[in-house]
Amino acid sequence: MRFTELAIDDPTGLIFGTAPKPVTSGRGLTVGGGQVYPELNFTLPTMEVNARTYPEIKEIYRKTVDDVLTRAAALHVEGIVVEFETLLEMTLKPAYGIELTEILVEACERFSARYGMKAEVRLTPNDTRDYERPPRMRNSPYLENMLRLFDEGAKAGATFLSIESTGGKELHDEALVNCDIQGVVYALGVLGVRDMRFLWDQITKIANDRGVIAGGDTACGFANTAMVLAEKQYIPRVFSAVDRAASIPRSLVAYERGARGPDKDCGYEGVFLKAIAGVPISMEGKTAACAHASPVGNVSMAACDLWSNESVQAVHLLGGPAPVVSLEQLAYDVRLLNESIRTRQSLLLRDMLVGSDVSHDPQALILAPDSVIRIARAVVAAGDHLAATFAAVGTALEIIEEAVQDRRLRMDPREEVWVTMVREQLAEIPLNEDAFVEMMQGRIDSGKVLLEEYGL
Amino acid sequence: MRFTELAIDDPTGLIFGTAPKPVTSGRGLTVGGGQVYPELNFTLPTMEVNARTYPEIKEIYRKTVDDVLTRAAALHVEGIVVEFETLLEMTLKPAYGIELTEILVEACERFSARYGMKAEVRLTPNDTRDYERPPRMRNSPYLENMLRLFDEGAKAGATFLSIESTGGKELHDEALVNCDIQGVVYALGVLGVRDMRFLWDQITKIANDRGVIAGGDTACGFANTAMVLAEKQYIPRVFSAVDRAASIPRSLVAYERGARGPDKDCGYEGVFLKAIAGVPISMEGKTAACAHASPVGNVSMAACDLWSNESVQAVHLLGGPAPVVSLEQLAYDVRLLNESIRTRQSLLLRDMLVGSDVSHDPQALILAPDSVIRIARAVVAAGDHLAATFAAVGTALEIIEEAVQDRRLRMDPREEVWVTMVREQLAEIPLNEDAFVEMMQGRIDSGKVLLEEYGL
Amino acid sequence: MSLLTEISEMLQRGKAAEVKSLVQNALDEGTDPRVILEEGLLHGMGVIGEKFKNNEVYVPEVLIAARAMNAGSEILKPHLAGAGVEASGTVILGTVKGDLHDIGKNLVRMMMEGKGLEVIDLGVDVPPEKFLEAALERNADIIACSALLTTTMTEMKNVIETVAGEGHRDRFRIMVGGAPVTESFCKSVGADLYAPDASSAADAAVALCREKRAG
Amino acid sequence: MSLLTEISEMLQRGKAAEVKSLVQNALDEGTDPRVILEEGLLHGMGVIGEKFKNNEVYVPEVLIAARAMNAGSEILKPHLAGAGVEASGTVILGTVKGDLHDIGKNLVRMMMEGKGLEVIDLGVDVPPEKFLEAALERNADIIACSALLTTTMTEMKNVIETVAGEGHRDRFRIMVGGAPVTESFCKSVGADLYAPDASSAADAAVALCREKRAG
Ligand SMILES: [Zn+2]
Ligand SMILES: [Zn+2]
Ligand SMILES: [Zn+2]
Repeated sequence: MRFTELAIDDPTGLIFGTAPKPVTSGRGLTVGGGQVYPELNFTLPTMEVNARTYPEIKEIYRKTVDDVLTRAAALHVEGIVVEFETLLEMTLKPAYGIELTEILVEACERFSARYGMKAEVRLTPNDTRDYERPPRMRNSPYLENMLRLFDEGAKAGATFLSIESTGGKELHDEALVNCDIQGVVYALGVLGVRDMRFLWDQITKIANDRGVIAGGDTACGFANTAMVLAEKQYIPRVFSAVDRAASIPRSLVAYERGARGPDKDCGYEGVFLKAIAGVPISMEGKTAACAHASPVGNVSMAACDLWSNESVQAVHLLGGPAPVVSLEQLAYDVRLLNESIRTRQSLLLRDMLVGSDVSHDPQALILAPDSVIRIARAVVAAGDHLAATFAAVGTALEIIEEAVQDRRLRMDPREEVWVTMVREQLAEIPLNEDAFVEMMQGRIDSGKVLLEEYGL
Repeated sequence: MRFTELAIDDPTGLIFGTAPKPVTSGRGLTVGGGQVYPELNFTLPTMEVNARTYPEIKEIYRKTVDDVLTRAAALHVEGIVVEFETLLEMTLKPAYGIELTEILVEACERFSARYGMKAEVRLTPNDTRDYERPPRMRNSPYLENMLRLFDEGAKAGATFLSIESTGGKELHDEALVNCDIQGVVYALGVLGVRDMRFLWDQITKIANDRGVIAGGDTACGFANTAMVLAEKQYIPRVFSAVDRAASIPRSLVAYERGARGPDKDCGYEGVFLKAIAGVPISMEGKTAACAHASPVGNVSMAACDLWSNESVQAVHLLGGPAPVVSLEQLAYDVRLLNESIRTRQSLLLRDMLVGSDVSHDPQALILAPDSVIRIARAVVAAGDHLAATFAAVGTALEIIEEAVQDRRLRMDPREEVWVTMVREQLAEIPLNEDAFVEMMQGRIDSGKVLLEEYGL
Repeated sequence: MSLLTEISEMLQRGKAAEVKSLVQNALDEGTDPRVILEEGLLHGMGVIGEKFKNNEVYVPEVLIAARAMNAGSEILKPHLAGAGVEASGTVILGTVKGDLHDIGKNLVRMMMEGKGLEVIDLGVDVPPEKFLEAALERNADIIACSALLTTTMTEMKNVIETVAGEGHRDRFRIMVGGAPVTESFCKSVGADLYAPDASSAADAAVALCREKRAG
Repeated sequence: MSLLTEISEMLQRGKAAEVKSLVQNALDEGTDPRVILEEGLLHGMGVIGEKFKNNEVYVPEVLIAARAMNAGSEILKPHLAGAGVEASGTVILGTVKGDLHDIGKNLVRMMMEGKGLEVIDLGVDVPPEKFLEAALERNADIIACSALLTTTMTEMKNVIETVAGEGHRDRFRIMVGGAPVTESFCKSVGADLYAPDASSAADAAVALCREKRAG
């Protein structure tokens, strides 16, 4: 564990707009330096991506980014990040991803020059290694093109590099639907951590070579899958909450390996990373309802430095293109945050945002600044990533149990038995990686998980 | 003028969640009684409305309202208004509108019974008299079916009755694109006022007979058209701002004739009506970006009692049906407002909402509580509706001029000349209805406006 | 300043009376009516149209210029007819059936006229047959349909089907526009062109007419 | 409590070992294997499925019950084959090409098996031809396609076209599902049925098979 102390050790210091280690782009956009900015992501309407449709796709990107930045200028938005999260085909064929990056960068440059706006592109190639079962994390035939897109995209002018990497997901999916906390800890705290090290050494090298900024990685395929399953009432909310906690050490690895932030929007574990590593973070909540429902619509805003819509398809709504609608909503959200900073009332606003959500759901509760600092403290106090994952889950469970006891948290009675079950299963995990690997050996289906691809 | 004093005469008292005269529904939903609730409106995706498509339309309404209320229950929403704004064909053929009202009412009852949620329907027939040129406001062949829909919809269980009536619109459209303030004052302060009296006597009678609540009327076709034109840079923003002010006496007439609120969402003039008549109001802002862009995304929240998405088509987004997405966004907005009330910080939050917008646009500036009380005071001090319309425009202009002078308002230099022009044209209006009618006589195209339909 | 430049300038400032008398002066001086039209009136409207496109002037300023242009055209028209000059294209314009919105449509008309096109404005709530009838009668180049409602935009399909049903689809170019209309909607109903705003509608109409008359 | 009720109860509680031995007991007692299947195993899964539909139990509880059912089925299968009993329908299930999401699909399989259908799970990233091949080989009633991405849901159309292209469209019912799929998408690609969740997918599949085998 590189981080053994907290960058923010008092809940009061964990607040939107300010990070201990702000990041400044080439055009002068400072994230975490006292202001919040919107981060806007859009994707294609329902359509195939291939050589035949590609000319139309380029037009959609070109027009949409122009529409979005035009509206941003009209609303006097001073800084913005446009996230380009690629679709499979755009990473398989990096030429697509690179050219689309160029289109977005050109628009950002043009609007920055014309309106004095600071607009930057975040490039997020998807983790194509996951498009093969079982995935070969280190020897994937897809790895080369994925890294090429990072490299050439950075060359094309992308300012921030991010990914939602998937190491361990092949095991985690099954652990989730079985509410198997041992599987979760193994997938995130052993496999995920190992793969993050492997991958982020390469991404930070590319960023450094190209002079751009390594943004960070989210456990989207893990803890957000859990959140979606919990919203559908497929798994208990408490399980999703501890799954989020379990993702912290895994996502922290990017910063141990040289990433600087801003952490990507869909990682709600970003608040913990901000407390631990001091990096600025992008967050998403109610204004990302266009992409998914969530139980953390307001509390997720409490410590954001960028505020994002996650992703919206470029379809038409009554008010215009859906990405422009998202931009407008984000811009007003951000205006409110910045006005509270200007009038020195930001802590009050933060506490309202937090207070409005925490009693409704354990997933919201663990994102409250008090909880974040307490869990983060347990993480940095642990000796290694496995112990840290274990400690994060255990501390999250404690926080939830206390709140239920004090009647500060509404919890479905059906959930209670799961708190006990998770606690019991957790207690069986040996805090030694070798021993844990040994223990899990019999439960791993070698047709689904290739341990050697994690150096095991 | 029935109201000669302000119900709220101090800007501090103009705040979300509380109205001097709250309104309580049969199921016990109190609007303006200390809490804010969401108001959700959805409409069909792009499709024709006819006998062939009607079965599918019913299914869409049935399924969508269920999806929306399911999500509302999951988010612990305690009260909600579902607005049903009819499409032309549903008013022309009241049987459609009535049956769809029944579908919505049935869902509201079912969810209210199952979750202890208080869900109510607002029925808003569209003003079909406008579907004929020139419109015959009093002798329209469409009038009967429109009133029948009000009556039978109330019988079917709609709790609130509203409309966006259009008296004077046939003149106002042209006045807008010509930036003709005399035409605007005539359309709203003379024709609009006269038609509101004619129409609202009938609507309040229906509401009283059926034991339901007359909600109010918005100048949507007037001042929101102006706002849209201003956003497109077709007309100056300052013109749209004074057009909003000019709509106040016109929309006030509903309350003079017995309506009780909540005023309808898309009337941003609602804040003035709350100050004058003390009625609770629905407002819309950033979360209605799905329906239209606006320069008042946050300030419009400052005094809302219901918070609305205006309208969204029942299309599919990544996160699910767009109406459910809207509901989720509204629910979190409302949670924040109510949390500030719970912690007695609501005035602080209100001031942040206001402060975040007012320097950006004159249309936002005149919705700030200080401006609202000042303009409302000028309205109630005027002897009649024409004088009140005149006073509202004049006072709004003053407020804008002062703010520009004090550099509290960003204004495009192109706009300045229009402030002067409006002031000059305004000064020419005689404050006597007969004289004004006389003066405008020569400018009214009798092929477009039938004055006798306004009792002139 | 030359008389033609003066006409253009006065038109841009919306001075109808001045434009009228200047056009008369130019005719009296023997200037070719086509030159007065092109380098005076249309030049002035071109400048205003460009400014509008670039958000430098508002609609009321365009409207007042358009009225000045009409004043000048009144004087010029008999002379143009005599010189055998005809419009560069004819457009049938209207808001579709069931839809009574006309602010956007009126703007499109103005912009098109400012580009020298002849525009037959059928008004609002126009049934499909009426579009076709007028197009045949005026031997038009373009049928342009406007809609503001998501429930009426589907009427555009009916217009196209009516034109096609009578076997005239190849004869007219069909343009669509209005707030809810998109490029993909345009394609899906089989229209020829979608224009996102009034200025580009006018530009596109001119290009369509040129292309149609050439090919 | 009768043996059959006990099988159903133990299955609901996910007790695989108990279910296994109870099924054996029932066979030993000479109970008709069809009755054990219907009134023991399928009854228990039916209860669990209903509870899941009503949000009374979570997926892990359904999974554990399904495992218990499989344990019981293992014992029962040879006897059923002997009695000439066949499944009430056969479903070819898979996530479409380019899409590797399987959580939803696996749930659907479980729910369908719990209704007594035979499910051939082709896994993820399944090309159109493979769906058809399997359906022909197993003489299936239904082809059920899952997709989680807006870019891959269009693959469903390819599945339908492949089946139709080979002249087999009438032979199989085609179901579609997954987060981005809607009723109107289902119609637009010409599928027979859209199911919004795993439980209703299973119910619908049973009904489709019954209808197909009847008609
Ligand atoms: Zn994500
Ligand atoms: Zn409205
Ligand atoms: Zn509305």
